[in-house]
Amino acid sequence: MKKIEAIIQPFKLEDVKEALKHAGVDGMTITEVRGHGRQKGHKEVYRGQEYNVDLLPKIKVEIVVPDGRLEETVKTLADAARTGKLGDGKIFVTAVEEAIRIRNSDRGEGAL
Amino acid sequence: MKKIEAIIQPFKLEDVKEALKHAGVDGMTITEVRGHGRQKGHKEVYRGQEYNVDLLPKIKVEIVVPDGRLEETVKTLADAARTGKLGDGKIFVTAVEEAIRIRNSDRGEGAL
Amino acid sequence: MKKIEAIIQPFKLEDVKEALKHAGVDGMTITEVRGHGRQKGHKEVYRGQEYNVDLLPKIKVEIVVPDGRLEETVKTLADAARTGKLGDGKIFVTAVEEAIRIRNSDRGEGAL
Amino acid sequence: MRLLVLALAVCLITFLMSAPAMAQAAGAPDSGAEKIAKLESALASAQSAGDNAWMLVSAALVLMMTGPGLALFYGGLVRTKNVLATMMQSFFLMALITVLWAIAGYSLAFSEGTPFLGGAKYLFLRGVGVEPNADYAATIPHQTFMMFQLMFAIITPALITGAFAERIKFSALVLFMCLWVLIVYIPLAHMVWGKGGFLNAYLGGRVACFDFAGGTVVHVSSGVSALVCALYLGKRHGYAHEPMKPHSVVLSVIGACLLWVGWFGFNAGSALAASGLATSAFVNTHFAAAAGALGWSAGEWFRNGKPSVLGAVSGAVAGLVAITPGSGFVKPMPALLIGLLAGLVCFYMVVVIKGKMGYDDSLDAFGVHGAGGTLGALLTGVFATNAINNALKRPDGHAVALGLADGHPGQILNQFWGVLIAWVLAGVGTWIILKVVDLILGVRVSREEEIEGLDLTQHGEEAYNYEG
Amino acid sequence: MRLLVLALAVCLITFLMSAPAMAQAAGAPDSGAEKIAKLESALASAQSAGDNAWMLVSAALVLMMTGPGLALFYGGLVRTKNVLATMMQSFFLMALITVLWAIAGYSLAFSEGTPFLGGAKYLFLRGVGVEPNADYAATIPHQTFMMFQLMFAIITPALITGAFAERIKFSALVLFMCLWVLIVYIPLAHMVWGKGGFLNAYLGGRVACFDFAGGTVVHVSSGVSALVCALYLGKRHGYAHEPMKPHSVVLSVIGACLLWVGWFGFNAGSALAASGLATSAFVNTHFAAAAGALGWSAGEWFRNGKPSVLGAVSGAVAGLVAITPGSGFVKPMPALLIGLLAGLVCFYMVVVIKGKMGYDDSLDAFGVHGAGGTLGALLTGVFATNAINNALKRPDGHAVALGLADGHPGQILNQFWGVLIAWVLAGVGTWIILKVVDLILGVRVSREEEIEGLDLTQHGEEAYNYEG
Amino acid sequence: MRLLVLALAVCLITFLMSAPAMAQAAGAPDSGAEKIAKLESALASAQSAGDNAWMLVSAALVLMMTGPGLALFYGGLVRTKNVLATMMQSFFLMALITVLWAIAGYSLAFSEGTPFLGGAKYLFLRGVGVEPNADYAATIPHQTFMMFQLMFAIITPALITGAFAERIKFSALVLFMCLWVLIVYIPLAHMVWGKGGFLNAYLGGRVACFDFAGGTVVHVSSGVSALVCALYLGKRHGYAHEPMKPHSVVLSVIGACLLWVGWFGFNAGSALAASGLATSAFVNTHFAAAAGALGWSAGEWFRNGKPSVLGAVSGAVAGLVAITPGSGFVKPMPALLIGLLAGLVCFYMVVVIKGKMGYDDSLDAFGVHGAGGTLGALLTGVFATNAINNALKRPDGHAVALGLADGHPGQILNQFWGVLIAWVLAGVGTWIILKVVDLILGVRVSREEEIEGLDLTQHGEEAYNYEG
Ligand SMILES: Nc1ncnc2c1ncn2[C@@H]1O[C@H](COP(=O)(O)OP(=O)(O)O)[C@@H](O)[C@H]1O
Ligand SMILES: Nc1ncnc2c1ncn2[C@@H]1O[C@H](COP(=O)(O)OP(=O)(O)O)[C@@H](O)[C@H]1O
Ligand SMILES: Nc1ncnc2c1ncn2[C@@H]1O[C@H](COP(=O)(O)OP(=O)(O)O)[C@@H](O)[C@H]1O
Repeated sequence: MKKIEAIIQPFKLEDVKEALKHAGVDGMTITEVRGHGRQKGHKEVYRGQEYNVDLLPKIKVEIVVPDGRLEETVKTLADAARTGKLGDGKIFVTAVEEAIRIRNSDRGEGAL
Repeated sequence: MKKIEAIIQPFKLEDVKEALKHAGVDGMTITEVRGHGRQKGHKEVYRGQEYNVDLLPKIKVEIVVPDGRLEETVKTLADAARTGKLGDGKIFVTAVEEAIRIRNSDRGEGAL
Repeated sequence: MKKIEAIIQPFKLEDVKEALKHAGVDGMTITEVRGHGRQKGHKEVYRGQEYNVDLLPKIKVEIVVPDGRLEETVKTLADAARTGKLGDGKIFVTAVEEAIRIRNSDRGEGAL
Repeated sequence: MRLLVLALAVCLITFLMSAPAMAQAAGAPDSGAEKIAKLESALASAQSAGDNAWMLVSAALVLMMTGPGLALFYGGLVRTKNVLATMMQSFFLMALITVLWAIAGYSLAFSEGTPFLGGAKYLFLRGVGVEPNADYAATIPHQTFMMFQLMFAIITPALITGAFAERIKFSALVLFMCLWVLIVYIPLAHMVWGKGGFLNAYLGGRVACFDFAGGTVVHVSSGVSALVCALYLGKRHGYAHEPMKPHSVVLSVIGACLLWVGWFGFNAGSALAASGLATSAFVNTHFAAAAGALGWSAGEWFRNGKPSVLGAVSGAVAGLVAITPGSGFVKPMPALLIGLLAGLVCFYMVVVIKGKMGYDDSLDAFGVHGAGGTLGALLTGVFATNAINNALKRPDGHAVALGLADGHPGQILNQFWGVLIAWVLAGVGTWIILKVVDLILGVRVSREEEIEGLDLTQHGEEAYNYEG
Repeated sequence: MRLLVLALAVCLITFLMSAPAMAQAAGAPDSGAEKIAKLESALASAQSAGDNAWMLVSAALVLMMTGPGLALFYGGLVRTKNVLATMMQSFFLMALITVLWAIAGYSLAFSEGTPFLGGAKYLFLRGVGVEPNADYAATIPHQTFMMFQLMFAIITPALITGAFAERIKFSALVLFMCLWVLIVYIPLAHMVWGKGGFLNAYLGGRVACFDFAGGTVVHVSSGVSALVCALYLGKRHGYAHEPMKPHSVVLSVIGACLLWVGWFGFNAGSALAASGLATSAFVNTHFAAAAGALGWSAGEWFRNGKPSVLGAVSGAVAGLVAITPGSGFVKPMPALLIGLLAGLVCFYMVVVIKGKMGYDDSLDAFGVHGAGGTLGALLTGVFATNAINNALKRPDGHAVALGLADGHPGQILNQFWGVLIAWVLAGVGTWIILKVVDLILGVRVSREEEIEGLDLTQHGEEAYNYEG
Repeated sequence: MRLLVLALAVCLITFLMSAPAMAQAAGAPDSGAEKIAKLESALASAQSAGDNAWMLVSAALVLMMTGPGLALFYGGLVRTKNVLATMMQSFFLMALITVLWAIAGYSLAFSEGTPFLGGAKYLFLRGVGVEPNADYAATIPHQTFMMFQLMFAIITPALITGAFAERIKFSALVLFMCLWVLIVYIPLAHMVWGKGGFLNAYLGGRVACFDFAGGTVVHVSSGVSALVCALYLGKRHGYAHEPMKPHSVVLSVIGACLLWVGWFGFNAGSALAASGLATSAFVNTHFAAAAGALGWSAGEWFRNGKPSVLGAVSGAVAGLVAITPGSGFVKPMPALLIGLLAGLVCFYMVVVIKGKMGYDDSLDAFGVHGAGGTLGALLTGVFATNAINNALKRPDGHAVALGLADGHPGQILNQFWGVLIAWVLAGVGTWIILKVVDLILGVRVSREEEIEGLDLTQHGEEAYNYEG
């Protein structure tokens, strides 16, 4: 099994969710994160105190899929999340050794 | 070392924490996440605008353990988090190559 | 590629960010998490109801680097995050199999 | 003949000479009297303007106590998943009780009837117009009085919601509150404040119980009912195991501040005029709130080594509760004392006693309003003095001795009777209503609903959607 | 001769004997008259104190409706990234319109001019001092009246901001609002409330349209303008696709409560005195708000199986809107009815009609204020009665029949004319102003700015920085 | 003899004929005088009702400024970990200063004593009842005056808390504030407002300094003390390195709005009656706030390319501060000007000067209150005019020329003396008190506590527990 970890633009979440649903991917976990990268941040001023905000709000989407569905899922996700502008984000893939469904202790790909 | 990543129901956090403490697991990191899976969401209506909320609040518990303690920890965690209903969550296990304790630069299992 | 996952003290974030910038590490993703470990928590009392808060606010910093930059990055990060006190946090290193830049579908180390 | 002519002439002349005087004299009083009558009526209007200005403001302030005041105070104390439901309980009562009051509530509480319940005279507010009702308040429109009283009838049931927060079914709440206002609040209000009410010291009651602004009617009644509710509903799922920290102490502090400010309308408004008595009540209210905050803080500082913000605001509310019945009867220094005692006693009730008794009065409606109200009602018997409030006259025109401070220790007993009646009526009444509502609708949500939270399950909403 | 002497003596004695009487008579009236004159002036001062106290409070309450009231109500309904910009739209108007009003606005609205626009008499508030202006309010300083009216001129444009929330350019908003107040609000206010205004029932208008506190001037005008704005600006990016849940219903509930409380100043303050009429308006206001909340909640309970908190507070606002024009004209029971109808109608407008029509009136300024205001203005024609408001007299001194309830069905037509004029002026005026502003500055932010949020792009700030 | 009889008869008849006139004349004045006396007393009561209504409301409004107003304004500006501690600093002062005031504060400030400090006459509020104290306010209960002044004594020290937010020990704060009120505030209040005070223009002061509502007493004193505190305590750990963004600008906007609304009580209440002067102060207050918001926003728009919400509300507060001393002395157009200048000057102080000087006045208590108060006090000398406030009479009954606007440039010097005394007293007094408190308790928390936050370390609570 593989874990797909995508950092995307928050306003793309709805599109990504829909695309994944269409592609038959149901399980996912999302986290609100902030990211730093090539995309430049913005300036905020509070009573003369300037802050260069370079940690921008992003959404992290985590999906664990059977090896066989990896490529398709990555592609679906990336296509849906793409705007073509700096800051669109990254996808990282890591290996998952085991998955357990808490409800009934199912293990492996069947647990997804 | 292995990383145990469990997505659980928020109201089960207290039970999980206690069970892990009993099992001698001390270190853990938790994150508020939202999850999508088999558990169906709910409808919210704001001034006639309907939203089908299918990202439900979950807690992600991350624990890095020495290989030898993996099974026991997973079992303890799963047992404590189980209600038997849809939405109980998943546990994913991945390999951790190195651990460093920032305080004193200890490395490896000793750093946990 | 490796993923460096550091759990640090929130008030050290600024120092860590600066140190990493100096070291030429640009991309990173941070998450607000709460951690449990050796550092003892504190007591809160609300109308006589006592709570022992043992999940303390931490910041998780995630950085994916080419293998070659792993050690340097870990060191930089750890040095900047260190106060020498309990609760300074941990760094975990895992293997990343693939990285994709959503914007242009670049893959591998070039996508970082 | 000449003499006669002469005499007549003299008379005539003299008469004519004095005629202007007479004319003036005859005219002046007439037009003066008219003018004075006009002045008198203009004066009534001017007096009414001042008093009505204050009473309209007071009514607005008391409404502000419920919403947003209490809605925030309670809303901040619950968990995120229940904040809207908790605020709704206050807000919906603002609407619900208003309609009830317009239709029948005011009449049953304030028209003449038996010593225990009013009559039907004012149903649908017939006859409740802008002419003052001299029995209650001679200088303000009757409707102003009706409206001011309505605001009390709104906040009292809203206070109870603190006891069953985080676990009551909304439909059950609606039914419960309708019945509670009719069966507990209105009879009590009639007894204490209604003309001919059993406990009304001023308008022909049998037992002269002093309750200036609602120690028994508002606080004892709601506090005791809250205790019964907490016992009947049982503890929240996970109580004392899972953390149930206030989701936003900030909201509670805002709410408490608004309660403090609004309470000036509550207590000083109960003078029903912008008079010196209103000022007295205003001062006492403020002093007791301040001392209550210090009292609770001192308790915490001593017990925990640090005073909490939630403690300070809770103490202020406790002080406000306790001064309510005596606010128009006691002097400023006793008001400080009453507040201080209330802060300490309610702190002890909430922190020590509740823990020992083990009931789950989620937001401490009993510990603060029940205990504080009872304490305040009794202390009113101690400190009430005709140096502050001399409205009650003996047949010879002298002011009646009020409390122990005036050398009338018997008043404490009177106060005790008032408190006892309120305890019994609230306790028994609430229990019966809960039973009935439970049979019809069920009072408590299911375990699943409780875990998911009342906001979603009862109202289909979430309070915060920050990520949007 | 003796006789003559005698006669004179008699006269003299008699005169002397009556002299004291005369002296007294002559003296008494004089000093009495003086005293009475003094009393009369003191009375005017006392009357003014009461009325001015109420009116200053009312002015403060109406300001509180805009900030923090409306700022919170609207601010809670938008997404996190736009909350500050939304609050700013209300807050900035508090500043902007004030200066406009001081310089020219008040004069153009309230000095005599044509039936459609006032004159230049009061430019820079020349001649607007503390002496009462008897045309408008004989017992309060002219400046108090000017200030009270200013608060209305502030909240009305602020209501519109609900329609273009989350997508308007701030600079465009500033220009738009200046023009809108000058071109739409001030003429309408003059027509309805200004001396000699076309629709002014009391001061020489041609069509006697009753609008006690601003059903047409405030709510129809802002609501209809909001609709035009929503249509002109188009939908928000992602509307009906992305979730646009209110980021904090808690803020909206607080805001709604403050609106409710502040509305007492708005409506009861429109009596311009702390009179019985003020009390009437106060009661009606409260009753309509309560019934409105119940109406909307009933609609939701029926349609969705559960009443929402946002629905309840929206219903209260709808009730408040609808009672505004009639608050000083109708009896309490009709006020309940008007509120109930408003709750139901606005619920239907917002939930059913808006969905069908498909425009994006982000915060339902039209659905609530446009629809509710129109409904209320027409119902005023039905329920207005001289039993509540008898200020309008026939030449023979009898009170004029007001609405259908008084047997004067023609009033409904009058009301219709008022509403129509307001619709047309607001609709056409707003459209033109939008066109002009769009040409000069562009009204809508870019797609990128909209996605990033107005807080950052228009003001360089973020509302919440919890992680700090 | 016949003649005599005749003469007597004539006299008698004539007398009898005029008797009724006499009787009437004799009777009428008597009963008229009585009635007039009654009327006069009733009139005093009516006048008092109106004035007292306004003053009670004003007192409530000023309390609302501190809590929740200032608590929110400041609470929003700090980081999440310090919000409760910051709100507590305001809230606790509401309690603490009240008790201090009741015991000794009021007496030391307002009973007669030396030109620099009052006496012991009113200790424990002996003799402070509901009878008016004609020296200060002839138409309202003495206690109302005492209470109104108390609210000022509460908010003034609360303003200072902005300077040492996020790093002061709570116990040190309590001690510091007790001493500060006794040593700085009370003497200054006595000098400016107390009978026989050194700077009191109305009651026998040597230097006639005009300070209608507290430019020197409240704002200069707190602002300058804030500067000293900021310098003494040093910068927050991480200042100018770590981000210290306001954790919730939303809270600050709510707070600023409540400050604005409450300020009507502060300034217009300082007329101590619901008079035309109150209206003047009300208008000036509102105008200056509006212009201040525009001024600061203009500064930001020019400097940063966009106006911020925090800037707009800060500007409003600056305008309010600056108009405070002159609110009852100047005309509306100068009020606009004063507000505008204050907005610009305080913007410059906070954004440019503070940055250059490098002290860490966390919430800009000095930049806004110190600078704005000084500016306002001096400008009062420029624009004060007896066209607005003619209470000060020459022996010949003519109103005294007040400021430069009345052709009395010397007043600016008088104002300067007032400001100077306030600066010196506040500066030196605060420094000494800080030294003493530091010796006894230590004023600043440890570095660890500062990092963990004051909420946890000083009060054992967290403001938000959303995840609950
Ligand atoms: N090396 C990295 N490790 C972890 N997260 C990264 C890394 N580089 C980028 N990110 C995440 O991806 C987001 C987008 O990256 P950015 O460089 O701004 O745009 P792009 O991916 O289009 O070049 C960042 O905000 C950050 O959250
Ligand atoms: N494939 C997946 N990848 C990542 N997270 C998942 C995946 N499947 C489920 N989850 C997480 O687990 C949670 C529970 O899953 P769900 O299917 O609702 O219940 P169950 O695990 O009992 O079948 C989800 O809300 C989601 O957070
Ligand atoms: N075994 C573990 N698995 C995951 N996270 C851990 C583990 N141990 C510690 N952590 C994280 O590291 C943080 C610091 O750990 P702690 O034991 O308090 O201090 P130290 O690392 O200095 O010994 C914890 O709060 C937790 O977030």
